[in-house]
Amino acid sequence: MTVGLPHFLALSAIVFCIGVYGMLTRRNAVGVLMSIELMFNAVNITLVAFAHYITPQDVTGQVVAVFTIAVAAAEATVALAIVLLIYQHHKGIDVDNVNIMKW
Amino acid sequence: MDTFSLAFFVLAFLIVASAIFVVSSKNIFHSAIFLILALSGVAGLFVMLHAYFLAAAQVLIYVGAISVLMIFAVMLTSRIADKEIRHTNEQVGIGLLISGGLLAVILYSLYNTPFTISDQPIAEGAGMTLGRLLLTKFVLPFEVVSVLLLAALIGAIIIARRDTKTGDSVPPRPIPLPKSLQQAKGESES
Amino acid sequence: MVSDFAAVAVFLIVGVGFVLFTLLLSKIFRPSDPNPIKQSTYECGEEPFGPSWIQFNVRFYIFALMFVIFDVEAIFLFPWAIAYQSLGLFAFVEMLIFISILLFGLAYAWKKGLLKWY
Amino acid sequence: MLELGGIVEAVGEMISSVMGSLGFGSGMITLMQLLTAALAVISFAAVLTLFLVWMERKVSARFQMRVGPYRVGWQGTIQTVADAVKLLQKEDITPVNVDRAIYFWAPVVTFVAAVAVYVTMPFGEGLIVRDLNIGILYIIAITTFTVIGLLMAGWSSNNKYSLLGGFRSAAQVVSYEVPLAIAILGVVMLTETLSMLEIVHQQSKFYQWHVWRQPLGFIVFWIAGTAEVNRTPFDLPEADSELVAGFVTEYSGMKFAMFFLAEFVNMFTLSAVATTLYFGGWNGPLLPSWAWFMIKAMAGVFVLMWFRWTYPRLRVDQLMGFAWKFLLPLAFLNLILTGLGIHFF
Repeated sequence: MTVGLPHFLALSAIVFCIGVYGMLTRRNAVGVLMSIELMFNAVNITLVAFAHYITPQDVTGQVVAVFTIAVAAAEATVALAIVLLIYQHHKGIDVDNVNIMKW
Repeated sequence: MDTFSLAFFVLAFLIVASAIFVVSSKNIFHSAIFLILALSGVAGLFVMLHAYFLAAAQVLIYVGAISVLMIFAVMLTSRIADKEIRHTNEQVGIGLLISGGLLAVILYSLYNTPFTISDQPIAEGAGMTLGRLLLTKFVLPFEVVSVLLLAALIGAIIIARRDTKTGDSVPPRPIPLPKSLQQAKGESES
Repeated sequence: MVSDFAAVAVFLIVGVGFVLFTLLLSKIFRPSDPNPIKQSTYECGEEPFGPSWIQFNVRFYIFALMFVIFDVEAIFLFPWAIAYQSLGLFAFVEMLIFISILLFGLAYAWKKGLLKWY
Repeated sequence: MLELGGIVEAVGEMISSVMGSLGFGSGMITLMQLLTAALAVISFAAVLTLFLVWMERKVSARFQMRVGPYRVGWQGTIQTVADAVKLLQKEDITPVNVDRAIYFWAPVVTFVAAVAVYVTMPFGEGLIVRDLNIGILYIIAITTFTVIGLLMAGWSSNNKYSLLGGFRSAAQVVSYEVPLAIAILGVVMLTETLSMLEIVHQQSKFYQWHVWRQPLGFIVFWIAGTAEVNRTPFDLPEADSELVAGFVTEYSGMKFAMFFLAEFVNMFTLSAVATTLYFGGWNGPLLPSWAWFMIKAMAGVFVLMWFRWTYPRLRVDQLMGFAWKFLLPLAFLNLILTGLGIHFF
C-alpha cells in the first residue's frame, strides 16, 4: 500500500474532527482557540495535498494555503485580545461563564 | 513499506496523538506545547508534499508567532497550579457524537469519491513560482491581506489596550524627592 | 528536494539523542542527595512567598501581537523578494503599497503610545 | 590538500562501500551517512562551545587588563574542559514545584533548535550537509523554536525570576526577529535565491560581497542578531544583576549546561550566517575554504565579545522601543533602497 491523496485527506479529516471535538468541549477560551487552529491546519493539509496530487504543475493550492495561514494569524491576534479583555472583566476565561452577550 | 509511507505514518501518528492531547490535556500549557508539536508535524507533511516554502511559513508563523501568542495568553490568564480544574464542559457526549459523525461522513464520502491523480511531474522551486503568482494572479488578495493584517493589528490593539484604563498599568509617577534634597534643589535653582 | 529534508529529521533525532545521552551520562557521575531546602523554589535565599504566578503586564502581549502581524508580512515578502528581479517595477510598486499599509499600523501603534513601555 | 571537503567525501564513499558490501540498500547508506554527519556536526558544536567559552573568558580578561584562565593547560586552554567535567558531576536539582515534563524537555528543545541550524550551513567547499532549497528561511524558521524552549523553561520552573525572564526573553527575541528577517530580504532580493550554497557562490570575488551593497541591511541584521542571541547590550533576559539568571534560574547540572551550550552555539550561528550572507562565506584566497569561513566567523564572534565590554545594558523600555521605532523602519528603508537600486543601477 503506497500512501497517496486519500491518506492525506483522511488524516486531515481526523485532525479536523479532533478540532471540532475540542472546540465543542473545551471550557478554557484559549483551548477553544487552539482547537480552531487545529481545524485551520487540517484544511491546509487538504489544500496542499490536492495541489500536489491533482495539479502538480500549479502551486495555486499553496498560495491559498499561505493566505489561510495569514488569516489564521489575524484571527488569533484578535481572538486572543478578546480573551484577555474577558479575563480582565471576569477574572476567568471559562467560556461557559461568559454570557455577557445574552443581554 | 517505502520511506515515503513510513515518514507519512510517523508524522500522521505524531499529529493525531498530539492533536488528541491538545483537546484533552487538563493543563492548558501542555495543550499549547502539544499544539506546537502537531503544527510542526503538519510542516513535515508540507515538506513531503513538496511545499517547502509553505513548510517554512508554517513553522515561522504558527510555531514562532501564533503559538508564542497563545502561550503568552495562557501565561496571562492561568496559573501553574490550575491543573485540577475541570477542563471540559457537559457537552463531552454531544461533542464526541458530532465530531465522530462528521468524521464518518467525511471518510465515507472520501471513500466513494474517485480522484483523478495527475501524473505530470511536480513543479519544483516553488518559492519563485509562488512569488510570481502572488504578484500576478493573486495580486488583489495579496494587497487585501495587508489590509486584513492592518485591521487585525488595530483591532487587537484597541481591544487589548483597554486594560490601561482599568489601572493595571498606571504610568509610574515621579518619585518625590526627600524634603532635604528638595530644599537643596530649590536653593541651587534660586 | 524531499530527500534533503531527511537530513533535518536525522539532525533532530540525533540532537535529542545527544542531550538524552549526556543527561544519562551525568546521571552516572553525579551525586543525588535531595532535601526539602535544596528542592525549594529559589528566591535569593529567602523563603519563597506568594504564588510564583504574577499578573503580567498586558504590554508583553501587545508586542507579541505586533510581532505576529509583521512576521506574516515578512513571510509574504519572501516569495516576492525571490521573484523580484524578474518581475520589474510593477512588483516594486505592489510591495510599496503592501508595506505602507502595514507601516500605517506601526505608526498607529506608535502614536497611541503602545511602543512605550510605560 | 588542506581542503576538508575531499576528506568528507572520502568518508561518505567509505561508508557507502562498506555498507554496500554488507548488502544494505541505498536508503540505509544515506541514513548512515547522515547519522555520521549529524554526529560530526554536533561534536563540532560541543568542541566549538568549549573553545568559545575559553575565548570569551580570555577576551573579557584582556579587555579588563587581566590574564584570564591561565593554569589549566597552555594559557588555560583546557580550563573549559575541566569545567565541563565538573558540570557533568554536579547534582541535578529538580525543585518540587516544577512542571516536571516541560522542565525536562525545555533544554532539549533549546539545544536541538540551536544545532539543527547547521544542516544547511556551508562551512566550506563541500562541507555542507544538505543544501536545502529554502536555506536561509529554514534557518530563521528553526531558530524560532528557541523561543518555545525558553518559554517552556520559564513557565515550568514555577519561579518568579524564571517566569519574568522567560517573558522578557520571548518578547525581546520576538521583537528583534522582524527587523532581522526584513534585513535578510535585501540579500534575497539581490541573489534571487534562498539557498545558502548559491548565496556563497554569488560572492566569489571580494567586491561581490553583499556587505558592500547592503551596508544598512548588514547593520540592521547584526544589531537585531545580537539581540536575538541575548548578548550584551541586549542581555536583559539573563541580566544577572537584576533577574538572577532569567529563565535558567532553577536549572542546574547538565540541564543548565545545555542552555549554556545552546547560547554559545547560537552566538556562533549568528556570526556564521552573517559570514555567509554578507562576507562571501568561505571564499578567500590562499587558505582552504573552511579556514576562511572560520576566520570570518570567529572575527564576528570577537566583535560580539567586544560589544559586551563596550556597551552598557539597555533598559527594557529602550530595548523594545529600539526594535520597533528604530530598527524596523531602518530595515524597511533598506528594503526600499535595495528595490530601487536593483532597478536603477
